[in-house]
Amino acid sequence: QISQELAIANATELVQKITENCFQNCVKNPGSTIDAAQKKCTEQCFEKYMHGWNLVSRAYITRIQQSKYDI
Amino acid sequence: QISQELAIANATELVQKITENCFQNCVKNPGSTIDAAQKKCTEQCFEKYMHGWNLVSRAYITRIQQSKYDI
Amino acid sequence: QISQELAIANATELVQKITENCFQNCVKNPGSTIDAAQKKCTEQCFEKYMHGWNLVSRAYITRIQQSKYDI
Amino acid sequence: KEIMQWIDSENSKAKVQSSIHNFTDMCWKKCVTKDITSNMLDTTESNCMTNCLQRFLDTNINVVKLIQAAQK
Amino acid sequence: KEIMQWIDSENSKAKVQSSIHNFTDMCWKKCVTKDITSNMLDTTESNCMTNCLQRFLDTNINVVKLIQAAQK
Amino acid sequence: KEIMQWIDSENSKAKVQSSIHNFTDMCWKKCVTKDITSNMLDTTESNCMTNCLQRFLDTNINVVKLIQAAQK
Repeated sequence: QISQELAIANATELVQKITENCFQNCVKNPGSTIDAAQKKCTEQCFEKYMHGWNLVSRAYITRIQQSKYDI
Repeated sequence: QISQELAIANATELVQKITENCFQNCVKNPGSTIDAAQKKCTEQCFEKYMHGWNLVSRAYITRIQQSKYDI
Repeated sequence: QISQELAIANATELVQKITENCFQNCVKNPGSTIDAAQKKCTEQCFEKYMHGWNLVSRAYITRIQQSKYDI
Repeated sequence: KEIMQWIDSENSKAKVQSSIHNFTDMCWKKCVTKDITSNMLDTTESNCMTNCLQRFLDTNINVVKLIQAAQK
Repeated sequence: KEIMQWIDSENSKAKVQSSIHNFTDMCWKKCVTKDITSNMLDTTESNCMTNCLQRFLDTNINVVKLIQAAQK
Repeated sequence: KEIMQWIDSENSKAKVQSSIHNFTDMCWKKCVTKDITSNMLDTTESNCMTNCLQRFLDTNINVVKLIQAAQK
């Protein structure tokens, strides 16, 4: 059950970070709706952020395993 | 008693956010005292922030109630 | 034992803040290694930050003791 | 059982309050960028605060949908 | 009872330490904006750090007074 | 005893996950500064993300060494 809570916490944190960063990147002047360009930007930003998160995850885990380095 | 703690936590958090933001807005170059202009700015900033906090509170609570949307 | 945990928490927090700030101050464009200039900058930044932390600690503790002011 | 419901409701009140503080802080930094010379938000600032909150919540909903689609 | 006092005192030590970390971080970002070329704060930076802390605490006191006045 | 090990391992998994979120967030802010026009990181951004993480960890190790040396 803890593992499941961990997975949920992880997804929640990811949603929060993506929302915060992509809102800053894509909705610089918030208007009365999300327009088509902002929506497209958010979708691209979402995939791009996931890409970055995967890069960082793999590199960090590799580094921990190689060096038993623990931050 | 929890409700009371909640109210205190809420006031404490509000004081902290207002202090941080109004310090950044009003005391750009901290000197050996708070001068009259900085004090006036802080008072205006305080009311202005409360105004913004009220706007956000009402809009967020309305939206939660309309859509049962839970962030 | 709590006091010891407090000391460890304090050192951990200090390492984290120094790492974050000195990384931003000294490694503006991260490359494939930390070069000599970035290493020297980090060492200077470390001592400088400790200096600032000492200044703030002493001033804050003096102020608490004088005024029984508790943030 | 009643006490558990009451605790749940207190917890969700605390979460809502905490979200309101974070949203206000974020939208303040986005919308109040001029020197402060009045104790009220002007029309531009006040529209910006409301739109900032609403579009942030829209973005949050979009991101949740995108992550759910990605997990399938 | 003594153990409770001791726990209280440990808790308030932890709070003071945590505040010191946050104040140092905030004032560092405000005061150390040039490239780092020395292992000491220069006079301008060091005055700025101290004034930043003191004026932040002054602002905090002012805000507490304003919120207390507003609640009446 | 086994349950304690399992809890420890869950806790360290949570710490690693939380660090990954913070590193990604920090490096994103450092490396993705242009307007977003593609769903992939370009080569510059992607190298920047990896180097940002690695040099941050290097800096962390250096700072730990410096604080250990200072405590002697």
